[in-house]
Amino acid sequence: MGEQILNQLIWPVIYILCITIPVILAVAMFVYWERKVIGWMHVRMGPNKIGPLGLLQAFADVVKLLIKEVILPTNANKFLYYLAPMLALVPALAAWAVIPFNDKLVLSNANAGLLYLLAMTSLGVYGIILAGWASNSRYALLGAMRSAAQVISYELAMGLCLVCVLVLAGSLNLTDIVHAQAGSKGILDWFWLPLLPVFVVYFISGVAETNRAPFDVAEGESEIVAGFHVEYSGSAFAIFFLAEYANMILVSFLASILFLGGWLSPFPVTWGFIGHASFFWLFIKAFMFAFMFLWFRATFPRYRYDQIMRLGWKVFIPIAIVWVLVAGCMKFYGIAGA
Amino acid sequence: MPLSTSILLTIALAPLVGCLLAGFLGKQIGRAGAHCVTILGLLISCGLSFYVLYQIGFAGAPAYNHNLYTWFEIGHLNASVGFMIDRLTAMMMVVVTFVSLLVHIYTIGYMADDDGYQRFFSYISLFTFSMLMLVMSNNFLQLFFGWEAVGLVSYLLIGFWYKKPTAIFANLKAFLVNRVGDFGFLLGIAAVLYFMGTLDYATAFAAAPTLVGKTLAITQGTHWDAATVICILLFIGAMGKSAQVPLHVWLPDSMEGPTPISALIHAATMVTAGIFMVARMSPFFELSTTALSFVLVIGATGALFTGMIGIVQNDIKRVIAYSTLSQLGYMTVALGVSVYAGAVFHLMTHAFFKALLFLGAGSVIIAMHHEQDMRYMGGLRKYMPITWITMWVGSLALCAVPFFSGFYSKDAIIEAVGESHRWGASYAYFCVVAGAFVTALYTFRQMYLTFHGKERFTVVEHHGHGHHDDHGHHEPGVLAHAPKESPWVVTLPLILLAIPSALVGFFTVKPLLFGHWFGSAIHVNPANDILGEMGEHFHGALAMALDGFISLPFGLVVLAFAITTYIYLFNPAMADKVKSLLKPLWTVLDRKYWVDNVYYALFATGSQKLGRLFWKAGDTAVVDGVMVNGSAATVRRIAAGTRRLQSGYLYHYAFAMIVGLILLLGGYWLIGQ
Amino acid sequence: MITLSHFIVLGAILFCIAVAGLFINRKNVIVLLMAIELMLLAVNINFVAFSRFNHDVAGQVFVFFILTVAAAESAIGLAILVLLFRNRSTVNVAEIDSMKG
Amino acid sequence: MINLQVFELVCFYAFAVITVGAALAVITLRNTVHAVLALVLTFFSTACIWMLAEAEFLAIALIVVYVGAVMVLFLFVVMMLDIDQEKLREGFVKFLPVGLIVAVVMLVEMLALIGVRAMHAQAMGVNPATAAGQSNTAWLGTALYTNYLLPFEIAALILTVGVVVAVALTLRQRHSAKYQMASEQVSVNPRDRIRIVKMDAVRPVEPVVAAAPEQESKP
Repeated sequence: MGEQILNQLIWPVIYILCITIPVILAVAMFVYWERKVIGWMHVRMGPNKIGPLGLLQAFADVVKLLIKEVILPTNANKFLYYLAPMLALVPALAAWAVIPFNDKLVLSNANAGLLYLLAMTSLGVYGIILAGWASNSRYALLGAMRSAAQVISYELAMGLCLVCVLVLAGSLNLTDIVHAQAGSKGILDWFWLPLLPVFVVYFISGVAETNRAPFDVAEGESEIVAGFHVEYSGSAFAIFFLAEYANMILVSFLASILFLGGWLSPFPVTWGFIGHASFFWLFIKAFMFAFMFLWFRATFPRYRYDQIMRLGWKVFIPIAIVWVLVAGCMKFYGIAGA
Repeated sequence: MPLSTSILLTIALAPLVGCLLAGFLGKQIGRAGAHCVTILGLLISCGLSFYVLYQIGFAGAPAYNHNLYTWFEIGHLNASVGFMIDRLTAMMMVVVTFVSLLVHIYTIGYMADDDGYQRFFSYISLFTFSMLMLVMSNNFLQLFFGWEAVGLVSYLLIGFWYKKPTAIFANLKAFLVNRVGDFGFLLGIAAVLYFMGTLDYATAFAAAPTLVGKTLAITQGTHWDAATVICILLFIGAMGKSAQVPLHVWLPDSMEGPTPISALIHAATMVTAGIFMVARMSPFFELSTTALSFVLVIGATGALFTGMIGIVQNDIKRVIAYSTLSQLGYMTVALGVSVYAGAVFHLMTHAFFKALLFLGAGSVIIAMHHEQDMRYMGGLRKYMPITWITMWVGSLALCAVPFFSGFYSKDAIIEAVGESHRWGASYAYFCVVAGAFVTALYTFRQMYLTFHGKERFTVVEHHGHGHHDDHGHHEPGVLAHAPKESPWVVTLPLILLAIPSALVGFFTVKPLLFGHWFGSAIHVNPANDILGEMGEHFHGALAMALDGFISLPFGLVVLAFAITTYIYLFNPAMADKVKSLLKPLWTVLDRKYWVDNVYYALFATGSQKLGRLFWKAGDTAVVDGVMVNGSAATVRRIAAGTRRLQSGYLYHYAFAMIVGLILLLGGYWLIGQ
Repeated sequence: MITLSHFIVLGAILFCIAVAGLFINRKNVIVLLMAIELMLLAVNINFVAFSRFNHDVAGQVFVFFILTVAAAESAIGLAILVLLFRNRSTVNVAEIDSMKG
Repeated sequence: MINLQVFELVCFYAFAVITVGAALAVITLRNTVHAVLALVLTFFSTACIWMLAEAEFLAIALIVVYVGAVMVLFLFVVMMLDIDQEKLREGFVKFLPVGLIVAVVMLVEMLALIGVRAMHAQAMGVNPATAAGQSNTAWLGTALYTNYLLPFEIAALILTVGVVVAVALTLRQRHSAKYQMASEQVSVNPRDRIRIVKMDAVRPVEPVVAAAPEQESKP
């Protein structure tokens, strides 16, 4: 009896913690890294006061946020105002449940893992909308509307990109998808090659989906101050922050898994040590994508809102739809895919 | 040499082509174009008709009888279009196309100022085509087609001036009265089909003897002789078309149409279609003496009594119209005594001289600026000599003065009636002899009133000449210009018609009447062959004319001439005296025996009352009240109730659905128990 | 042990709640639409349950189509609602009675 | 020892209670936004119940389609329309008894029809998809793309039409907004905009003075 409780209740909780805590830590370090990178790109130093090389800056920020007062705006809907950050965070973390780090290391090797991911990412929009509405602020509501519309639009393009992947892989299971990219030629076997346009679309959609620059009109500082979370402060704001960065890291991991062969080595297996599959490869790839998020932010000017929507609906979705057909043909004629 | 099909087709279709061109392209080809194409068509048709007559009648070509086109077949019934050309047909074709051609030419002058110029030419060409189809037909169906088509054109042309209410009334009347006749005719054709099983002439005529002894039960338990029924039904059709008593009422009113039409359709050709038809059906009529007696009596009545009306008419065209009725009566009488050849002979001569008279009258009307009342004429002789002379020729022919063509045909008829022993023949003899007197009376009266005596019109010269085409004159007897002779296009046809009116009888009486020229086209029972008997006493046209001078009819004509000359030339006041003296008779004639009134009272008022009954009881009460408004009211009443259910509120509808669902579930549950 | 009845009863309860929702929220079109979605959900639960227990794929296929069509339906319904609000400035069913007989 | 079946039953009851409670909240909550969220919860817990019935694909589809898209639309509409909540609540209490009676009557009837006491003891048994050696998604997908291909395509058509209709209904041209029409700007003809006038460099001397008296002398 006790053993069963251990097996079915305690261990899963431990596993979940084993994923969420590193993710949260990663977010903290990612924030630090972002400020550093942008600083370097701006030819500045970035955070450098707290801890060696400013490494503890992120923790200092967290502490500051946690001890700040959470202000409830006048006439705000209290219940929803507090619910919204949690609704934003929960899907962001829950999505990690199906992310495989290598062959064995996965919390839930679900059959419909990809579907589950889609479902979770689609839930994220609730946090945004409710936050905007519950704040009882015009800026927040406008930001929420923009953001939600943007998220929903790019979710379509993203979903269609995923369809391309699963057409080639023939499975909704993420582990199987990675396995489907294994082969003797290393990097050339991965899906990014046959799905190159879709790969680009997917990653850009991911940037847009997380409301990151250059698609960050939802929180465009110069226009609507800070978007849906303009009224949030303290720990509530921290949670939104956490969710956003967790989502960025999630998108980076997903892009690596879906298009860049996950934990597979870019070199042919025959090349010995560096040809071995390892979750280090996954981390390297994910880090690369995460870096690109920062790079974009430091480089590109912000899109106008109608340009964003036009890009999503009139460029990405048609490309993705066409490539679904192309992928189907490639699969049918045995050019690519398992 | 047998006739070629293409020639016959050309004869029939040339007028049709002219009609279509003038009718549909009238605007494009203009007035001159319209009369050119139609007259060209008629010229071709007429010339070829003469050729056909020559071939058939004199060059010994065999009769032509072929089907050209099968319209449809239902079981054994074969409806086809075909031609049957024998001597009867050939003669009719010549008469039709010749008169029609002259009328076409005449129309150029007569209708010169009319807006419907092209339309008119189109119509008369269409008429010629229809009439040719009628006479050339080799079966009953095509005959009926032609029959109805000429009726249609007649209807259209009587109402040619469709803005004139009287014209519309007249064409409606003609149409309705003809419907009565056509109904009988259609029944007759149906009876032929019923007994013979075919509509083809040749087959039907060949099988005619089988009709003897067959009976038909029109009502339960009665036996009607089949031949009699068929013949009387067919003759009813002829009565309508040929304006026989009592279906004659439409013809005088048809004078509302333009005068060329009166000449062509209502004197020379269409109205004689009935005569032609009966002659063509002679194999049937010969089977039934009853039917022939019927024909005889009807014709004799028309010959005398309609002529009498002519005496009191003042309208120049109406006098001629009643004269036409009377002459048609003569022809019918001839048919009634089995002298078909005589009827057709009179048909031909009548066509010439009556067309001449009508066209002459038209010429007078032009000169009088569309004044038709003879009381405002007189003394026109010096203004229009050609018209005067030709009209006298036509009148003398009409009065059967010896040597003129009318004499030969009419005298033969009178003589034949005298010879006949058929039931009703003595009555008919009285009628035709008295009719000769009456004919002379109204003819001379008309001539005197029109051309002789004092001028009863005054000429007032207007400054402008713009009132020329004004049909409605302002004041009777007042003319804008002095009368003058008509243009050559009018007088030429008069002259061309005057020649046959005067001469054709003299040359053709021998072969047509006594020489069996028609051959097998006309069938006469040997027992009824009066012409044969008369032919034994015939010693040539000259002798016949000389004999005519001492005959009773001619005596009566001379008497009538004397009376009218005295009254109208020397003692004009006498006319009124006679009128007041014979006031009752005058009234009877002036009222046309009240036939129109009786018809109006009987049919028009009766049908009006019937219509009113149907309107009130059937339409207003039942259809409108019960069915239309009633159903609408019922719907409205139900809707008023159910409308309350349509509250427009969504939740009411949802409630209804839910209640229904609950009931359904409950019922299902109960059944399950 | 979960039985078929568990699902069906759940479906029935949901359906009846939706019906009650139709009645007590008779003025708010949005809630009415949501009640209808609830009804569809109840029906879908039954379909899924029967499919699962009768080993027949048709039930789930049917649910799939219902989801599809219902999504289209609510999209159009909401579009109409927006239009209605634009023109009449209300979503109150009690004020929308142009179809009154 | 935890009996798996009991665990499932407990889960079922838990989700069922959440579902029913959320559904009740949908129809009773005063605030429409809350009602929408309650409906989201209903869908969510229903999806979990479907998971228990091992209909994973539909469960996730329900979340993706309804929770992820349709209910967001609802939220959008509710938030954007300026709705007078109070007025819409009129008659709530008045119609509560009617609604309750109708619902209860119906429920009783339905339960009677189903036969609550008999409680069809049909256990879940083997998952048909597993029995066929496939995942639920593959099982459903195979059926959809083979036996139900035509309905599938018709559904696709319906969705397309739905999109078109929704756009067509709500699209409105704002006449107050000002746009740059690039095509018109490019295709403009210079002659429409400027007129080139040729003039003498020097103004000519006008002989008007001499002509004036002559005109006046005319009658």
